[in-house]
Amino acid sequence: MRKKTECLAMLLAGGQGSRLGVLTQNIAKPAVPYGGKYRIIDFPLSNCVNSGIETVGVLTQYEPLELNAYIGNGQAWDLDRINGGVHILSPYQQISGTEWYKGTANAIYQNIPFIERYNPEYVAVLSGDHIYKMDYAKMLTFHKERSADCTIAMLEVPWEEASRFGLMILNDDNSIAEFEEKPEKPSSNKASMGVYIFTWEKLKAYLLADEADPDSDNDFGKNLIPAMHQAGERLFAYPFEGYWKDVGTIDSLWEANLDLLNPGVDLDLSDDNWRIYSNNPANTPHYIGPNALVENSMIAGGCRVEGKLDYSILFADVIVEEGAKVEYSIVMPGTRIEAGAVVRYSIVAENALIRRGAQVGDLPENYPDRDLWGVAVVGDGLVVEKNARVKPKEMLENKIKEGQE
Amino acid sequence: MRKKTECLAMLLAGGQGSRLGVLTQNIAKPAVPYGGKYRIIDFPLSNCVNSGIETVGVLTQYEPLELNAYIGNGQAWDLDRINGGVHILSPYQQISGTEWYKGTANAIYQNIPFIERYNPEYVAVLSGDHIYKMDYAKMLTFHKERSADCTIAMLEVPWEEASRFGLMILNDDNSIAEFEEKPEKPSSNKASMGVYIFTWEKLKAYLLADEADPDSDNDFGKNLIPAMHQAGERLFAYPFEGYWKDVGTIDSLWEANLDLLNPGVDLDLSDDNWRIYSNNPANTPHYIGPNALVENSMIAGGCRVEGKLDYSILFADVIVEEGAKVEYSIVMPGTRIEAGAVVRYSIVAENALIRRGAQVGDLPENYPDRDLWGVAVVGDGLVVEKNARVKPKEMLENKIKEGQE
Amino acid sequence: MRANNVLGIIYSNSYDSVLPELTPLRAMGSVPFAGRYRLIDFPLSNMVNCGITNVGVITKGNYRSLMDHVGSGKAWDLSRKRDGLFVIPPFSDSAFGGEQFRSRIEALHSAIGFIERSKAEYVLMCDSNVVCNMDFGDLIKYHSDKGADITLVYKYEQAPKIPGILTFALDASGRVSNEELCRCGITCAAHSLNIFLLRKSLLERLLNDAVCLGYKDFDQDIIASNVENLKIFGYECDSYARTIDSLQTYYEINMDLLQPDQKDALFAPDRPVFTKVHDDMPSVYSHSSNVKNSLIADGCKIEGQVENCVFFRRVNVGRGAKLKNCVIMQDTFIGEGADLNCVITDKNAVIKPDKVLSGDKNYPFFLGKGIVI
Amino acid sequence: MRANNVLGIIYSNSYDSVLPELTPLRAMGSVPFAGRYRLIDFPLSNMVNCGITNVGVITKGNYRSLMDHVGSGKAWDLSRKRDGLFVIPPFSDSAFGGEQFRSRIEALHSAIGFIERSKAEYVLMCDSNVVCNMDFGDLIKYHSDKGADITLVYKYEQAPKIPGILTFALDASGRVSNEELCRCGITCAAHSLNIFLLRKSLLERLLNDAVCLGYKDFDQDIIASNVENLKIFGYECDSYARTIDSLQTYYEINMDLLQPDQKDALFAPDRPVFTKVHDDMPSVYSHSSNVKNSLIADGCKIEGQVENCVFFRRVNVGRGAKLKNCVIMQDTFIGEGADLNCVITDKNAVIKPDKVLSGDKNYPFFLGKGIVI
Repeated sequence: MRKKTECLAMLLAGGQGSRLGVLTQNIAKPAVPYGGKYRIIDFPLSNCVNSGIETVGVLTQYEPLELNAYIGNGQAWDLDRINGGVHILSPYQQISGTEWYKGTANAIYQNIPFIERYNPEYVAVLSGDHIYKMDYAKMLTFHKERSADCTIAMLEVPWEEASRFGLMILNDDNSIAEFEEKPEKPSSNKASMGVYIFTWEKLKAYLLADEADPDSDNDFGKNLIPAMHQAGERLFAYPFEGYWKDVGTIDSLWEANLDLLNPGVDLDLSDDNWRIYSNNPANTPHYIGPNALVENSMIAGGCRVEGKLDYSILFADVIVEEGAKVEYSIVMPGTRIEAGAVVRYSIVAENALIRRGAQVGDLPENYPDRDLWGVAVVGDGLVVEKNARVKPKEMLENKIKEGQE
Repeated sequence: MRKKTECLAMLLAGGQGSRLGVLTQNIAKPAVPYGGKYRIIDFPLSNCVNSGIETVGVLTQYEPLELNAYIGNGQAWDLDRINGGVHILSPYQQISGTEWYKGTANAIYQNIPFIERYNPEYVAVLSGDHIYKMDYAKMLTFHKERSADCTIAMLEVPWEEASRFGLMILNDDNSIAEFEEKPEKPSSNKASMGVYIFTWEKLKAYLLADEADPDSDNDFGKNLIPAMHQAGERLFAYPFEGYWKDVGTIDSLWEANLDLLNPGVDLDLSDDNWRIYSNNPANTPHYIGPNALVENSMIAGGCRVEGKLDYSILFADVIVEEGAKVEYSIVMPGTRIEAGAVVRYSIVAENALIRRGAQVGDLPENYPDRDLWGVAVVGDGLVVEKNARVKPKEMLENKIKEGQE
Repeated sequence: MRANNVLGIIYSNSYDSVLPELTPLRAMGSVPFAGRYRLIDFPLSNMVNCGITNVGVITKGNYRSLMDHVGSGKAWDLSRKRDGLFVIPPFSDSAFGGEQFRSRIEALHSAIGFIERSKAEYVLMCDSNVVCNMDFGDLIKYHSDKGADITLVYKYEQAPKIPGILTFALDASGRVSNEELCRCGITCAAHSLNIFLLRKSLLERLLNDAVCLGYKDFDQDIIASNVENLKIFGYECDSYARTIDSLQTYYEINMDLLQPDQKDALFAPDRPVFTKVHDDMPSVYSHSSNVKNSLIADGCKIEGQVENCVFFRRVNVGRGAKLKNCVIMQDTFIGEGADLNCVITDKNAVIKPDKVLSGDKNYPFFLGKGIVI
Repeated sequence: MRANNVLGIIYSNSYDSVLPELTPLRAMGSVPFAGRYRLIDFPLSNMVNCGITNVGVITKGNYRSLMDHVGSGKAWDLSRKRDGLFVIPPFSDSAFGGEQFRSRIEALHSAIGFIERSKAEYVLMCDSNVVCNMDFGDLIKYHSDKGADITLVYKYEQAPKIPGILTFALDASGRVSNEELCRCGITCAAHSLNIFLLRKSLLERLLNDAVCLGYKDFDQDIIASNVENLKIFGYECDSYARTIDSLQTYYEINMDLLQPDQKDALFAPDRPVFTKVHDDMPSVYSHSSNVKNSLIADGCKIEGQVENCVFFRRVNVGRGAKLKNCVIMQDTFIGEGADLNCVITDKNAVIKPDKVLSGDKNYPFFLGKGIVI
């Protein structure tokens, strides 16, 4: 007989993340690199293991190869457990037929047998595209103390941004009075973080009901949680304070990275009591050359920096040659920036090659019409030829021709 | 840069195994229990690890839950590797669209990116429903010595059974002259064991060609290998000697189990140099009661035997109460056989309950018309009520009513 | 407190001296027991089952077979990046003049670095010669409910014949009371199972004091002498617990497991006992076998008669051999026609055909490791 | 022969005595090196990269930090059910009167049980004080092509200043020739890197003979005296290999890695050097930092000036501090305005603000573990 698991987590990693364009052409969004050595999924996974949740299902049906390879047997997050551990759950065939995940709720529905194997009392449902450090164990205690059926993690956002979020209006006891989905005129600034804890018995009943409803989109936010609310179940909001960022767009991904260089931002990745784990290849300490100039930057292992670096983040094994300049940019693993190339306000994906004299991105001050300016992106494995130019806001998907001197 | 892998294995575990009826209602065929503590997939997996192949893809799209849980992180087979190890590969969505595995060749085709991650020189393609011990390393040496493009493991079968197999007609140098698929009048008794080694470069080319052919069924035996043969590639047969059994039917599964009790059968599971690994729960030594009578049998951990046992195999945690009788039968984990129940010539699946006085199966000698006789099967979790009867050849799928005294 | 807030400490060499037959080449913790286990499996599984994820195993000498058995801790799911299982080898501790530790205080002090590094708030200590299956979660709750400084687990019954075992009286609240504290070991008494739970900071303080003051005896100098200063509570173990104090009790406890109620009590289904997996095939019984009232591990091949026996892995019993009341350890080979009664064999023993060996139930015959007779 | 047919043996305590500054609390194998490594990572990775899956690490004393570092062997993918990594603790070996082993022969003999249990046909032995990255696959092939009994790896250059290091001459075929065998250690010579490959059965025989005859010196009594009887071949290491024979060479070898060609030779991309993963964040450079020609591991925070330095994990350099030609080990804290030249700090050292420390390139200043200055 399998022992009861108090709480397991289901991580919704399915999204193609199309707003990230070339960065998610071949990889699922949770596998997008972040912060010099991490990938987005490191945050929810590390949060789980640090919170004592040792059974995690990762739900994905889109390009799981890279994600699979990255997660491997879970060892990097201490999730290579004999019972539990991390499991990637793709759709499969049953005698009764087969289907792809129709929505977030359906994805969980299809994996009810997986969940039941572990006989959990509570299930945490997490989304896989946020950067934050959070102790789910505290949220679970909150959930249990209130005998809640569903607890939603909640963050107070600036009023001017509130309309971009799913909002909650609360009663005095933190129970949820009303939901507002991205309203034009928000009457609350309490946003849902996409982190839920459910009492499993209740969740299961609503998953079955939701699946039986042919009109449902099988989505947590749109269907299942409103249904619970309507039926008068005990829904509570758990207040969270701290850094939390959705990295669903190029701009927010770029910002979230540079946040790490801002001492005023409350996201400490060096906290030994809440380590963020990641799966990294064997690489050496990085090397800073005799004529390099490095300021306000973060550099991962295996890099060789001989040029100038300012307000930038280099992932593993990046080479910045002498005379190259990288500013306000994110450079993902294995990319090489040749002498004389200039990379500014850009995200350069993995294994790209920026050749001599090329210019990627530009300063915002050169664009009086700010609508024309934005972060430039170079897709993975691409070559930006000699003296070629990648304009601000451009998203390079194919090889670019050699430019004019 | 990832190191080159000499040889990786792709295990075709996709089959629903419908000829095994209730035994594969909820589990994929490779997860069917065998031999007291094993499951069918333990054999190819153990063969791989004993042969030095440490990267194995298990291809499945049918009910992978049990298989997933059984394989876990691969630790039981020493396949919880940082690079490589065992990976369950289900179909997934790509930008270009999505599809289920259409055939054996298509299943490999869809996982070309997985294979290429490991940069192998050779790929072994194994089927997941045979019981045998085989050193694939020797077969690989054979393959390399002959600079073969494809090597097929081959077994000489009795002539009278040859027509049930895919056969090969060989030249003197063991190269393959001709294939015969289950011919009525076989001109060879050299059968394919469903174990292939391909030079990856060649296999990849033929996979791409096969996929491009709209008329192909995308099957190894029907399409891809004949295509290689026609094109004049170097196809060889690797002669294997030893025990090899397809366990695709109830009768062959029953026989293959009882083969373990036959000292004349060449299948030694106690060989320390070729261990068959399996994933087993923590259970105690089994207990034989003061009035038990046990002969010619095999008993796994956690069992309690107080009744009579002859020519039978008990899996883990089976209880045979005092006064119960089990003969020529296979009893899978967690099943309980109450006092006075008689189980003969049967396969009883996991967690079944055979109540007092019930009779499952019967002796062949009681059936002068042998067509009416056969192995009885009780599906998993079922209860055979007091004094009820499961007739020979019957396959019990639902609860059975209480019988008359 | 959450159990992962508790650091487990196991003495692998506890009372090696009471079982000299089985411990010349191994620590108490790696003594084989009950067909497929080693003694350390019991405290380890108890800890893991209540959610403890950080365990230190303190060793002294002869711990190679112990290291071999526990390996990386995978079998107990304690192979972890953070926390997990650590074997703490002896260390030349300058506090004791460079010699290896002799007493429990010295042993703990030698592991003080490991203890200090742990982020746990509490420490739970166990010995290896106590075979028990108990819910440490209940113990932890008891400790916290009582507001105890130290909780020690006891059994009320005849105390084992171990020199210096702690016996004591308790007041109505369960607190160990000063006046009746005594050290006897003959009649029924509340005697310590040497399972202690206390705050890590308290342990560190007590240890440092003890070392400064030259204390040697944990029971006397730390527990007994602090009965008034500290709130020391007793927690009665109401589940299976037996203490091995001699080869004789070792034999008896093995034999008692042939009683289904004893076996079910030790191997409680909701608190499984984990051990290293060996991938032996299931045991095989031939036509000529006749086995009654016995516990048989995997990998045995039985062609003879067996009654009231405990068999470890891969025991081979030839045709016509007769075994009664025996504990036969792994890879023992019993030749055809041999006749054994009340015999304990250590690993890899070989009994040649037709040999007759007989001990007594009160004084079993012991055959050492690898002996060919 | 397939590499998984080779058993690896690493001496973790090889020549501890030549590096007394760094080995009072650790074995040679766990001496930190090159920013994120320990010396044992190099022989271990070499073995793993050529496909060896069974490695025994022979230990003597002070091996807790070594056990902590290698753990279950996961970092080298050597955490296995079968084979994998084994730390072999010292064992009171009766052949040496119960004392811990002193010589290489005694060390090997003390691990003889481990060696005998292995199913490998060959044994490859390495020391921990040799920093090298070589393809043992080529060595194995050479051994087999030559039909050698023993192959030893050598470098032709100035021999390290290690007492008793073996230097020798080779004949045209590569065989170690008798007459020119000598023990010097001053001028350029073919000197042994103490990497030996031989058949396991031969090693077992040589060891048993050596113990019977009371031999103590592996090089002299086993290698040198068998030059005629056995086919002993030398294999020249043409890849990176440096032997640590003093704190001075330790410093030099670290510093040499600031030359990109040296670093690229040691960290050959197709033979990665694996080490325990620590999950530190990438290093952060502030506005006021100025770093030149340095090797910086993860987790550092740099606000000062750094030139020609090797930094281990989590080094903290305050504003205005100046470091030149230093090797700074993990968790060292350099206060604001401190000025260091040619300094080696062991772990957890603290340099208070404005302190000035200066050694010489030929005689670096060494600051012990945890020293606050």
